[in-house]
Amino acid sequence: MVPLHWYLTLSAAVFMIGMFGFLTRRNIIIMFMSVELMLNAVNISLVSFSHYLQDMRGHILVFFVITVAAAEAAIGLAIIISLFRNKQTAHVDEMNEMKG
Amino acid sequence: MNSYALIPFLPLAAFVINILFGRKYLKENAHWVSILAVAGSWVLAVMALVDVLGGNTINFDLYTWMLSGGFKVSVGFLIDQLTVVMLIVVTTCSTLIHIYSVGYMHGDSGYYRFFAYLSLFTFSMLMLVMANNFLQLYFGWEGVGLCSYFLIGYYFNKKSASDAGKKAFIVNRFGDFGFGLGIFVVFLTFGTVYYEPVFSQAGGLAEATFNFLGYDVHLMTLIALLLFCGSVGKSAQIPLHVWLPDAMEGPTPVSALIHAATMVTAGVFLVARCSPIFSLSETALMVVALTGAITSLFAATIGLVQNDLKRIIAYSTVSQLGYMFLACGVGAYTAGIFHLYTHAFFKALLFLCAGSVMHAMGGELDIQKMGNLKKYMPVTYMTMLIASFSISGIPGLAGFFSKDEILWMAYAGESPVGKFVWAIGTLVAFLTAFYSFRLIFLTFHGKFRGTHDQEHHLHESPKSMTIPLMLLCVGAVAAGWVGIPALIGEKIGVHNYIAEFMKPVLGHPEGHGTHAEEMVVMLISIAVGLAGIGLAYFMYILRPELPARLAQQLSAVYRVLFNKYYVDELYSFIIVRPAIWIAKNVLIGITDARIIEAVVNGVPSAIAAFSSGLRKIQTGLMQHYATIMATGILIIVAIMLLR
Amino acid sequence: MPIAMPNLIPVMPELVMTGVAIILLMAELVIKRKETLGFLSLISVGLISYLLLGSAGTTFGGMFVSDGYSTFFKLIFMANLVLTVLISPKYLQTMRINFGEYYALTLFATLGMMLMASAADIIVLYLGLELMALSTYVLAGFIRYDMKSNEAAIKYLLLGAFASAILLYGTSLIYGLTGTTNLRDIAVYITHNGLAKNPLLMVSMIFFAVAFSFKIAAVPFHMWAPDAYEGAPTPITAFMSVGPKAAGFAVLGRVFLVAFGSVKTDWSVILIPIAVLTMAIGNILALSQTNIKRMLAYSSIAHAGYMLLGIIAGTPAGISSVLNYMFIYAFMNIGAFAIVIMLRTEGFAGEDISDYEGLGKTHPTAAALMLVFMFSLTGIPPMAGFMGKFYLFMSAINAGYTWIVIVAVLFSAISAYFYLRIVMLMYMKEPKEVIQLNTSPGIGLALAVTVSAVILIGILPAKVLALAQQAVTSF
Amino acid sequence: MLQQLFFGYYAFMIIILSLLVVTRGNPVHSVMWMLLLFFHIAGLYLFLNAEFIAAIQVIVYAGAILVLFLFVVLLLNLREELSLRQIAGSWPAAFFIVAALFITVTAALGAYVQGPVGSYSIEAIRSETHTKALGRLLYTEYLFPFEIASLILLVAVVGAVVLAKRKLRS
Repeated sequence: MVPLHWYLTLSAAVFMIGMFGFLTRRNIIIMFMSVELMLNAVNISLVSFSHYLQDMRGHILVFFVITVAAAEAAIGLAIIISLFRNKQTAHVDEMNEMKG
Repeated sequence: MNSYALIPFLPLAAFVINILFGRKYLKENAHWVSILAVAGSWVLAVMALVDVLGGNTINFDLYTWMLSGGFKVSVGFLIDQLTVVMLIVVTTCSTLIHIYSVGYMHGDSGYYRFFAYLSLFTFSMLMLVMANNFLQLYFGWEGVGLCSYFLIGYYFNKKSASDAGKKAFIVNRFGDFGFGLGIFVVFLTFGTVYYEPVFSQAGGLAEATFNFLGYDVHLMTLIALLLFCGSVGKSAQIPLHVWLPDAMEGPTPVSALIHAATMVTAGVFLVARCSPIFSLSETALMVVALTGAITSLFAATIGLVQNDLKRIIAYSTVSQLGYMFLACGVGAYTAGIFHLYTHAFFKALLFLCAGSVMHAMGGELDIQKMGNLKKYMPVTYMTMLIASFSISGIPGLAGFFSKDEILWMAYAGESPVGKFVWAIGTLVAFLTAFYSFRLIFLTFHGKFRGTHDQEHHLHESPKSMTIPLMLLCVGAVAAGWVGIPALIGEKIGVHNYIAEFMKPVLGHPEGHGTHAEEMVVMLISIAVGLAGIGLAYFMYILRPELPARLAQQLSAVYRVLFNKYYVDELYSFIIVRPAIWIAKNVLIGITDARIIEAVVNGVPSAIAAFSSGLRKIQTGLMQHYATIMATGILIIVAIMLLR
Repeated sequence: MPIAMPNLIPVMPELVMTGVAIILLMAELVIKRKETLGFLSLISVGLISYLLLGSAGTTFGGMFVSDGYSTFFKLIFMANLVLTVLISPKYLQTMRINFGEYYALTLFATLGMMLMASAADIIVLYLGLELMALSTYVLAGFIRYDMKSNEAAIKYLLLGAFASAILLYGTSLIYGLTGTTNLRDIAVYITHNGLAKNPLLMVSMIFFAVAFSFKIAAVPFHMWAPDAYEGAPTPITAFMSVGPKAAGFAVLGRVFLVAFGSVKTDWSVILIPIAVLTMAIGNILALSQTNIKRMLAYSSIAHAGYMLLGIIAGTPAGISSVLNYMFIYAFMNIGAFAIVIMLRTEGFAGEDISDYEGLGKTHPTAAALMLVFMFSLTGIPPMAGFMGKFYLFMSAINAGYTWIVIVAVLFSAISAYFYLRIVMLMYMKEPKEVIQLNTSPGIGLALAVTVSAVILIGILPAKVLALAQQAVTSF
Repeated sequence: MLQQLFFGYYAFMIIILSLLVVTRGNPVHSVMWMLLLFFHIAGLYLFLNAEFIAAIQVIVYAGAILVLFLFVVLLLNLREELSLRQIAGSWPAAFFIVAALFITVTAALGAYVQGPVGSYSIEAIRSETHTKALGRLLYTEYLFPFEIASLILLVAVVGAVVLAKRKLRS
């Protein structure tokens, strides 16, 4: 039997790697993928909690998280496309017209 | 909701309507809205009077503005005997003066604005007298002050008018500071600002003291004196009297309504309203009595030699207000309020007559340039004459009864300074009669001394002006009949109604004197009144050259009086000029030392510099935003877990 | 297996909202005048508000609760929606983005807020939050040809997704600890099993605090707000500055006082520095702004700081004063934005603070209205903003947080500087150029509503406060 | 032991793949590594008796979302993209923050106390099959969130169309 802690630590590690990507990557699409990574980390912990608590709520929540992630990706990528049309880049550095 | 709540709000509605629609739509008809509203308030005030006469006092909260813990601020009305008297005075004078203004302000470019302010003033004054708590009183107090400020400076293109407005505003700040502090101390002491609990608990704290810098301060004396500061400012008592004569720069109806009949009496009203507090402090009462007595003498002597028609009446007002304080100070609050009530009629009448004269003379105010006006303006003459008889205390007229009541209560009351202030009061009665008739004789009798043009132009004022004069004249004659002293009343079968009426709120101390003494006091007051009139007749009708000679012989005294004891100059010397000097030299000196700059400009600019620096954190880059969020999370997690 | 029909009365307002939004989406295809859609949504708001008043109850197995608290917030959302719809059409025409989906999306966003306010289960809370957020992302990026609008949308979206991930991580931890996602069950489990001191519970709670702080734009999780507010279409800025913030407070209040009620001492330790920082950064940075939308963005950050005081107090008086303040804030803030919108004309942004110079001379009415809103935002009596602040601060003092209130008063004094600067520019400066106002009956109506609300609530605050106090008794 | 070995493999691969996703310079490579990562996560779900979740992980995440990402990545000018610096210069600071967070959170994980055990034991799920159990719950107990999720998808469709498709200037 694999202890729950292993899963939780794995989840935390993936979450933090995702966060690291979000903090450091300069390409919007990769930043987006980093967020997806964080969501996947949450899903891992939810599914493992569900398994160990013998409960279905975690699975239900994961189902919704994936749905929302899909919706978020659709909108996010649509925004990136319209951004790309105005300014031929997906680079965050170019996106500081507003600051201060 | 109680319909009496409409009393102040009708004028407020008139104000709102006039200010919103006056300029474009109402224009020449602006007065209708205001007059109807004020008349409506008058009707309701009479209904309230009937109600109170029937033995009801009404105390209700209209709505609570805020309530937090023990601190409650609400609009609430207390309608008792004192309030009702004030209501009648305010609404009656206000209505008549509104009507008078129709004629007086006719053709003025800011017609609607004038009526709007007048209505706003009426609203504030009614809020002031109807309040059932100190905060609302303060609201009304500042409200009337603000309206007064607007209306004094009504002819804002005229420098003297806007200066006078500013002066009134600044001088009143001194008084209101004390007043505000007083309300604060009331709140600290009683935990509430409502009259009812404050006054009922005041008795229990009669001996309370608190230690301030090593001195034991008597709490009630402190509160009373702080509140009295407000009175001194608003009612133009020494040393804050300087603004009232200057306030005459405003339109005459304003002088009549605000600076004679109503607003300036708010100070007296305040003392009467807080009589449960004042009565607990002998010191405070003595201060009130002496301030009143000295002011009345001081102002009356100045009035003797002034030549400006409205200023004479203004000094007369200051003097009469002093009388009222004198009454309150000897514990005769009823007499003070009674005098307030009769004074409102004859003084408003005097001002309106003055306005009528100005109207005829084309704005001329110097009585040395008038004369023989009785021929041209009989109504004005007759009414002003009656008003002057009334203020001089001629038996049977309103002023006689109230003045006599005050003098008798001063003489026979328990106040340690009673006899002294009685003597001053009697002297002032003589002076009052003298300068009042000096005014009448110089204005209406003798030969006309103005220009030919003016003489040609002389005419009686229109009906809308003379009718209020006549109505007020009725008041100046008959208003006193509700307070006929027992001495006379017993013989003709009437009571001193007003004293009985007011007894539940103000009490009615009995004089400690015999009937004979009372008779003597009364006769003396009649005698000095007649003497004053006689002297004026002698000096200005029989021997018109005498005043100039006297002025020459007593030139030192004359100059002091003519220059109003140099108080304005004194203030200019000890307050205004040093203030300007300090502003000019010291402040600039410190600015050079960059202290003020550091404090005044430095703090905002330091914050601004800090702000500009801080702005750099907001780089516009998402990773930085996320990094700061993550740092925030880390710090919070670390704090919470390592705690 | 028999399936019992759930009680639909409590969700009736939400159902109607959904229906209307879908009808709008379809009607968009046939209706050429897009303002008609706005008008339709206004009518629906009337119906929904009516339904709201009779919607009390719990349904869907305790996942959705309609109580006084949620109803009060939903009324704020309705006011927010109505005012936004009123100020939008002219702006959309001016900016040539007059698409019908705009109205449907504002409705969906509002629906998300309503679900958040009513959520008694973290799953519903999360989905409501995402519904609101996704609709708002699209609305923020609605001016597709404008780089600033794109930038606002992408920043809001990415940082919002980041915050959602944190929220979900917190959710997964609390689920693992308590085996449930129902807020009340969580509270019960925590108290019965002595979890109050568990470090993992702390971490979970912190993650919730962070995610909600993001939604209400509290420092240091506020960074998205100025950029998103500046770039978004102005009516949406107004919408975002009230709706999502109110919804954020709704869930913050419910989650922290219901689910984490037993660890109040711990979360107030977290929220106090956040509140102080929020007031400080919001007010100080607003000082040096030159763009009015950005200034109002920082101002809205600062106001979130004030409102946090009520949550920190945690007493019924504190929560009700938050509700009260949010209600007042909705009117005064949208009112100010309505003026900003009026200055926008084709080819003239009117977003620079210096554009307000001399407005008192050229457009006295607009200037007077702006003055009222600025006074109210500063908290000068008798405007409503004063009453709101007064009750907030009093509740915090009564709960024993006097020193934070002193800090709050200090920062609110600083705030006077930048609010009154606008007033000063309007009245003390000469107009540089003649500015045309882009008015419409809708904006006029919105301004009339907001200004009368600001003044009336200032003079007669008791009604709203009583409603707010009544609203918190249910929880 | 076998289980632990399996877990070891998956955990190792997931972490390595995650690191590859966030550190690769070429966005196309990142997407490809992520695809592989998602398959591994799906494998982990199977391991945890969540077949349906594993299936949608592959179908929705890998099949739909990632492909969408790939489309967009390919829209970009890759050559120019590759010439730019991909990782912010401040990455050590970010690394420190994230590492510190990881340490604190894992330290807190040590305090985990098992929550209450529910009725969906492994056997119960096996007898009903995971898909059926989840479906039944979604359409009964969780009908309400399920409907909200449908609205979210609707908003996503409408939003994507508004932002990306419509012609400018109506």
